[in-house]
Amino acid sequence: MTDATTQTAESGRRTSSLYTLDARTRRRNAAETRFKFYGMAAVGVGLVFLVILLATIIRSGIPAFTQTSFDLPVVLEAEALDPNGNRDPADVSKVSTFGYNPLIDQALERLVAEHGIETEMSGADLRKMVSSGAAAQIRDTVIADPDLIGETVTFRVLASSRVDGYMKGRVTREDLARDKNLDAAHLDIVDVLSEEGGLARAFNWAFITGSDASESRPEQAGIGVSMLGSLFMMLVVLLLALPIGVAASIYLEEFAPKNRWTDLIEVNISNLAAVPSIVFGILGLAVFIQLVGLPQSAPLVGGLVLTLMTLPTIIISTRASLKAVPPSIRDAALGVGASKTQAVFHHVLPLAMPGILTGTIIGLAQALGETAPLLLIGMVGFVASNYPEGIAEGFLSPNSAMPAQIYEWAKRADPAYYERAWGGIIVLLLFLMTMNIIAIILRRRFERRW
Amino acid sequence: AAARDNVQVAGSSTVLPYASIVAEAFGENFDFPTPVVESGGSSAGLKRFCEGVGENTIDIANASRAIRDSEIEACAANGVTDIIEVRIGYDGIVFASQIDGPEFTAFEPSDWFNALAAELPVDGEIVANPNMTWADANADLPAVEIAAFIPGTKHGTREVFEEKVLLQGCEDTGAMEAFIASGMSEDDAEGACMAVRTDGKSVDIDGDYTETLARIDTNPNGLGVFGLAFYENNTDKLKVATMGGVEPTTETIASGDYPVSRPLFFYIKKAHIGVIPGLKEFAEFFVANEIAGPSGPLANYGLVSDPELADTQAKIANEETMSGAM
Amino acid sequence: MPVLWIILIILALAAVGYVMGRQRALASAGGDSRILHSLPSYYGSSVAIFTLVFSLLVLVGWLTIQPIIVDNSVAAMIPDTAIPEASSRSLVMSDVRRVANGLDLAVTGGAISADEARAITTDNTDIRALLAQVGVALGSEVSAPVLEAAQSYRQTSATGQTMMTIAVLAVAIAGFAFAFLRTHKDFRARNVVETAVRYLLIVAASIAILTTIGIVLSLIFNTIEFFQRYPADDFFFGLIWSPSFGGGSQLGIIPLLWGTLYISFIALVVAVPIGIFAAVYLSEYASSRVRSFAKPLIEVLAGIPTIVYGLFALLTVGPLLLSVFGPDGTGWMGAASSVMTAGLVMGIMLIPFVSSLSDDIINAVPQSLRDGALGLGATKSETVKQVVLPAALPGIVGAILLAASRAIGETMIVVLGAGAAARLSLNPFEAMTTVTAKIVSQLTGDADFSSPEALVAFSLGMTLFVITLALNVLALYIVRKYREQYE
Amino acid sequence: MPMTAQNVKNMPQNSKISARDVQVYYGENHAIKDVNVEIEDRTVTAFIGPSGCGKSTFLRCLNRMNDTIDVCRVEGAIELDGEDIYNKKVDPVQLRAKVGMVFQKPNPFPKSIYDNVAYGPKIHGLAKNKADLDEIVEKALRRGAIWDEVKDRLQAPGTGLSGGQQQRLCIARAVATEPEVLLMDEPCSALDPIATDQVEDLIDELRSQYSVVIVTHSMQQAARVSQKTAFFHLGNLVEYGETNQIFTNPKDPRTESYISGRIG
Amino acid sequence: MPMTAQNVKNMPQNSKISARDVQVYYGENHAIKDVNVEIEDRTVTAFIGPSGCGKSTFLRCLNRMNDTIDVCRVEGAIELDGEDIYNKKVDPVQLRAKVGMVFQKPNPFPKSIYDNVAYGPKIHGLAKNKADLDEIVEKALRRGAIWDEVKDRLQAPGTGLSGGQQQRLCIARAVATEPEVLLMDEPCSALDPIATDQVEDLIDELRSQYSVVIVTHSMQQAARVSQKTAFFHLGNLVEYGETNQIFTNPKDPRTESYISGRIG
Ligand SMILES: Nc1ncnc2c1ncn2[C@@H]1O[C@H](COP(=O)(O)OP(=O)(O)OP(=O)(O)O)[C@@H](O)[C@H]1O
Ligand SMILES: Nc1ncnc2c1ncn2[C@@H]1O[C@H](COP(=O)(O)OP(=O)(O)OP(=O)(O)O)[C@@H](O)[C@H]1O
Ligand SMILES: [Mg+2]
Ligand SMILES: [Mg+2]
Repeated sequence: MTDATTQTAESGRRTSSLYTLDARTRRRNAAETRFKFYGMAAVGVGLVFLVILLATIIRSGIPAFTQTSFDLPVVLEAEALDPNGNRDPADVSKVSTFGYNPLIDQALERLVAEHGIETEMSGADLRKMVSSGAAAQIRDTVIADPDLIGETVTFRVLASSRVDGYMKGRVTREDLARDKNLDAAHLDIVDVLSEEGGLARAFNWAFITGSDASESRPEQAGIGVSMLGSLFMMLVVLLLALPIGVAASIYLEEFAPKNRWTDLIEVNISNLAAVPSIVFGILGLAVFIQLVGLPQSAPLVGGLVLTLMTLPTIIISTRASLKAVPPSIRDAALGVGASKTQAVFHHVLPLAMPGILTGTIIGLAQALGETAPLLLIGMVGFVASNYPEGIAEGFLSPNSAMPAQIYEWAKRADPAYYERAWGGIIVLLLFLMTMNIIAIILRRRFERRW
Repeated sequence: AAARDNVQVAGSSTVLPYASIVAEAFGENFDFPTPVVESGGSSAGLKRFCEGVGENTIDIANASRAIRDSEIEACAANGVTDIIEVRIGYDGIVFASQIDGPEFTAFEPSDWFNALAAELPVDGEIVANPNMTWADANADLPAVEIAAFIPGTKHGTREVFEEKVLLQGCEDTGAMEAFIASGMSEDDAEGACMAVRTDGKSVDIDGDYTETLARIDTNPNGLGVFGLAFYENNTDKLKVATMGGVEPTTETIASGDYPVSRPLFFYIKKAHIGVIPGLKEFAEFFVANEIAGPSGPLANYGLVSDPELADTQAKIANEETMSGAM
Repeated sequence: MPVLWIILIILALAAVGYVMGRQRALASAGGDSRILHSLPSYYGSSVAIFTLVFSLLVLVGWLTIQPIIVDNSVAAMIPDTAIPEASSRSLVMSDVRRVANGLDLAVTGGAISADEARAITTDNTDIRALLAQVGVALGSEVSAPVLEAAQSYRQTSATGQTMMTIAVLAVAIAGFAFAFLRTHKDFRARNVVETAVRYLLIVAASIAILTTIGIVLSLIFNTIEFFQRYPADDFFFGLIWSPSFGGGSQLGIIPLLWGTLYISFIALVVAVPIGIFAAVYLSEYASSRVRSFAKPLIEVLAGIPTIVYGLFALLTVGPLLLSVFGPDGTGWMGAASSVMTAGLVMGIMLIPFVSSLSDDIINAVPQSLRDGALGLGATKSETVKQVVLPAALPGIVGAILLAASRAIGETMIVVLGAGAAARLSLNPFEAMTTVTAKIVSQLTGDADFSSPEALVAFSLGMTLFVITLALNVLALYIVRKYREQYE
Repeated sequence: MPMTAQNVKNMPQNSKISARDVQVYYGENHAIKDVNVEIEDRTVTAFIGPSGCGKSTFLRCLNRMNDTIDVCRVEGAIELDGEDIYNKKVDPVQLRAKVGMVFQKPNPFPKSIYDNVAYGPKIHGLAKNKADLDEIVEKALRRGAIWDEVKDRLQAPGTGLSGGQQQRLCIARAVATEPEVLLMDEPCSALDPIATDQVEDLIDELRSQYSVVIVTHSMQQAARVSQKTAFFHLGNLVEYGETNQIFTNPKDPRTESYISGRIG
Repeated sequence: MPMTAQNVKNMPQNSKISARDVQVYYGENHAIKDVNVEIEDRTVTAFIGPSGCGKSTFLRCLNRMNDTIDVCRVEGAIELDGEDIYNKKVDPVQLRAKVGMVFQKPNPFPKSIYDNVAYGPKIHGLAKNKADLDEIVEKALRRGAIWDEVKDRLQAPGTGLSGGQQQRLCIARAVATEPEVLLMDEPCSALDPIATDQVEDLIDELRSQYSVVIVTHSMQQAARVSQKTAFFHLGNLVEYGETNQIFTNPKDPRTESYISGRIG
């Protein structure tokens, strides 16, 4: 360095005060501020979209959580329900749900008359106001307790989806102009009933606990059973994907010799992540159902398929975070005589935990929301069964899953299903957050800098 | 493997609503468990149906079209030889626009052909479709931009639309002859009749009717193709168009006055009857008068009930298999 | 003995083995664990492992093979005459199994005694009614040969079950004894346990390979069938995708591939910068409180079902873009569905894939590196850009690959946001579609399942598989080249 | 005699950095207590004291590297050329450009050796072009006494060097940015005597223009290179003065004990 | 006089570790060339040599820590108690339990101080119970000359210690497992003279039962603690012999130059 340059450099410095930023620093600070701003904006963008999406979901889904129903006193006529008069359940059950419709018609006529409403509609017309599930509901009660026959029992029966929609403001009188499912005249009755009691809108537990219903009675559909389906699937996924994924990553990252073979596996795994999920469905159908002979529509199979689909996500994130653990930690452990296995399990893995948990969170979220592979193994459609009896049934008996249920509902014609689909999404997200909360807390525990 | 005790149904998503209504009622009224009805399309349903006989194959395949010969062959190759074909009724296909949109009350198949064909004969020459508004296609129609949302090529509805509307229109307008006259073979001419323009005036919908509805919701001029049942459940948002002057209802379709409809089917694997509990009962229940009859829940929901239902019932009772398969 | 019991017994045996192995090891060292080669727990574990592993293998093997053998032997018993026309032996067998299961249930349920069950015939009992009582529904009346077969099925199964119990327990005990006797202070128990662990890890890793093989196998036959019906040239180099039911479809993959790449590209252009900036902000700038709620919240984006994004694209983003770029705006856009619509929305969905994982990786970069840069007078952003991010590169690339994979595999958003039109165009405001969306739609469509229109789904899947494989190889190569290993 | 704010004021006015009543806490742990010190310009100041007494901590205060440690809290005033460096207006980035640092644990970037050294000059815009930068890098590596060893592998990663090489690389990296004050935390701990010599020569050379603060455990080294010495003990600055005086005639008994090897 | 396999054979038969014709390559870089050495039992051997000459590399060969570096390749034979440690049958884990190591850069686990030290004894089953373990930890920390400083904060993270404290923690961690051979790579580089003294005492104490290899840049330290000294230069073992002899009467001119401070 020549004297001249030192001089200038030096004198240049001496004059610069710390309190005043020189041009270059100002420029760099501006870049810094911009950078930070971009970061904030990025987080902001994410959160804003989240809020928009959540707002949309909640706004559209909230109505699903209330439900209108009638309190309907039904005379359980003996001639109609038990012609033999012996109250034998076997005989009583010979009367099909269609046999109950006249009873409901009469009950409705009486109800209307009681409230002093004049109408020209026949009982069968009035029945459009109540869910077509009402007959089944009454029949089930009667079969369970045949002694009720001959008495008058007040049932809380669901209102039909149009009436429910009217109570929620979704359906207006004009809307019904060309609707053959309900007439404005019905609404007059509903107005009177809701004023004088006999019709009430209440929190819809059945939506959260119930099972799917056919297209003709959206008012009865619930997400409960499919939630169990999802739960059992997630159990399978969690119990298999997490340990297998972590084990595979550990092997590949820590133990496997670095050669073409392991490169192949590595590329393979990243490639599996890019395989469209429906292809996993094809695989699941071929392997688990046709080859192994597991039952169709079973959450176990769904869980296995989703496991395969989630594995790459968990493996990729686990490997990335294993890689990020500084080698000096491994050296330290090996240096005190720990075996490689011990070094990995005692030191490296805990440090890689945040990434593993992130992979799990994202993988499970993906698995929980996935429909396409379920399509091929029979979990999408009308899989309204009852609650499984016991754990084994839960894994093996036909069931749907929340996203499949939502997807189905979203396709159905009756607009009431649309509302339920969004309601289902709320439940799904709550389910997801509950499921993730443990992982999130754990992850915060493990997060540290060194 | 534990024995399966429920009936397993898969196939067309058009048949799914009806099948699920029946399955639900079946579960309520019988001691058998509620059948599982999967969606996934006629193709996938029949494919699984034809995979063979045995408990890990499905018992019934729903289809929005008749099974094809090649499929019957594939079935037979896998040992599925005895198939009972059941026609459950008809699905009306309707055209509807936004409730606040223009009214279409004068449709003829030819209008659709003129509006949507990729190429048209104009003054003896085959040119790319020049029509921009419906009025261009037919002066009686409103002069609004053509914006048709038609089912994607995966849908069975598309096939019906092509054959019963476009091809019909093509023949009606004489375009068919013009095509042949221009040197095309008959097959090519048919193909040309059914080719849909790709300049954005006609949009394929790969999703379902809810998607079509959503698109029409955001497009005042939009005109979509729906199933009758879907339309009937959404009369508050949709305004139906007539075809040949006839408004689609279950009655007009059943009587054949409204031209665009298609039969819906399901197929039973005969070998499974007697093995899978409740299979035959379910099938019989499906086509019973109180279910599939004109005043049954299926018709209520929008199925056009089959005038020849009694034959179908007898067919199931006798377990009559398809003649083609014998 | 029920399988559950067998498993419980060997588990118990293993637990005992653990304790005993431990004690024996300690005893051989005179109670001083320091003389032992390995920690006492390893001796215990090695006994437990020997007890468990082989017996479980036998159990699983037996459980897979026994039904096959029993089925075959019983199936052979059924006279041809007992098989109804058009039915098959396997169907009759499922009836046999159902009856056998029903009888078992009836016995355990107390409806009949074990002897009665053995003596039962179609003549003296209405078996269908009997089984209905215990909740087993039969499709039809039970014929004599079926009942006979069912009896023999029960018989053979029971014998098999007993043999299995004996075999499994014998193996368990043998393993136990072998490992227990080997237990000695110089025995390298840790190595044994770790070898077992290592095998476990290898098995886990090979599941990925098996999955790949499975995928290829489940696609390949139909792909071959497709190419027998449709010329490969037209498929790979065809510029037009227009399937139709009536045959004569043009099934060129190029427009689909182009759509896939275009949409994924736009999605990544959205997700990668936002994701990385978010990750950087969260890990380097945000206070730990902000981070602790912002990160999980952003992750919720990954959990929202894609149908919601699809609807969001269809109902909100599409019309919004249309109002800006549509006929009333710049005029580039004809309809609400476009590559841009789907890409943007997909990008939003992918943000957490990039941000969360990158955040973890960035967080794992040692502080000393940051100190090094800061100590030179670098600003925080310079530190991040030039030191931290390069050090975290492999992980970030992993995250991006994951996001890209997800983008390629997504359907719902594409169907609702990008439309169903297969088109080759550079204009991002036109509707296009992707390979995956078409796989789903052709697979779930109504076409003839043995037609090229349906089979094409499989070859699309196969082709996509091969292409992504190539892209991954490229990515691996790039990462290798630019990787910076800290410490 | 403890150093108080009072008698610091009376010190010569050639001060580059002056610290007054500096307290540093790591959470609850009070690591630096009431430290007052004037670090002179064009002088080498040595910080000595037993391990864990707070030398590094105090050193990191001087260019605000402690900002990066969450639990660390600094109180009191530290002035550089009469300006409070903890003032809100001060940009730590600009400060650190003026006050360079060599860390106790060598921390090369996981980049090439060349990039390690070129990093500082690049961000401060010290080089006009590539040739310029090459020259700066070479000069810095030469000053860091490592040029000969790495000149053939400038593109090899800095993390693949031996411990002592990494340390010298970090020294080269720090001098490449030409800071006015150079803080060196045990810069020769991993160096052999000859390399140590060369680094000491460098320090001597730097002294002609800059001020250097060096932490060292070697009394000999402190005596050789420094003009001023500060002795820390349990977080206190026990004694500060001319190196000669401290080593020959310490005022505080603790200093004496330490120098003669009796307390640690 | 270069050391060859021939004249190594003639060395005293008290050898603990013997290395023959050891070559180490980092990729293309030939870092250790033809090294032959016999490290004796119950002896402190010092490795000296200029920075980057391969001391750490060779040290890491002795307990196969080089296995963890992908690019590193070791050739030749190294025997511990007459058994080839690179033999397939040898379990490196067992080897490392016998041959402990203190790394050049302190690398405490990001765990508590207690856990850092307790880890080795735990995995080797050296403690019967908690009290036992506490005792081992305390003893190790005392031997590492750090007990007084950390006894009140055993549960604080080891990474929050000062540089010298971390170094001593690592020494404590290594001795806690009671290895037969202890390899120490510049264990006192960050330590003040008193702590250095204490560590040297420890080394002396260890010598009564174990053998210790120490890398140091301080000739004084080598002279003080070691009985044997090996001088490395550019990857070669230039001279190996009694410490006394090496320092007073080196045979190789390079050794002499290094000791007298002429080559680096
Ligand atoms: N991981 C590595 N990758 C590549 N080269 C390396 C690696 N580690 C060390 N080297 C090279 O090997 C040679 C010997 O290094 P080593 O660490 O053994 O030196 P050393 O004698 O310990 O020096 P010091 O006293 O500076 O620690 C050096 O030239 C160094 O650059
Ligand atoms: N990051 C930290 N968190 C908590 N305490 C710390 C941290 N760094 C240092 N300390 C504590 O502060 C005190 C002073 O540490 P410092 O690093 O300044 O010591 P030092 O004088 O540099 O010692 P050495 O010579 O060993 O490097 C010590 O007691 C140390 O344990
Ligand atoms: Mg320090
Ligand atoms: Mg070294």
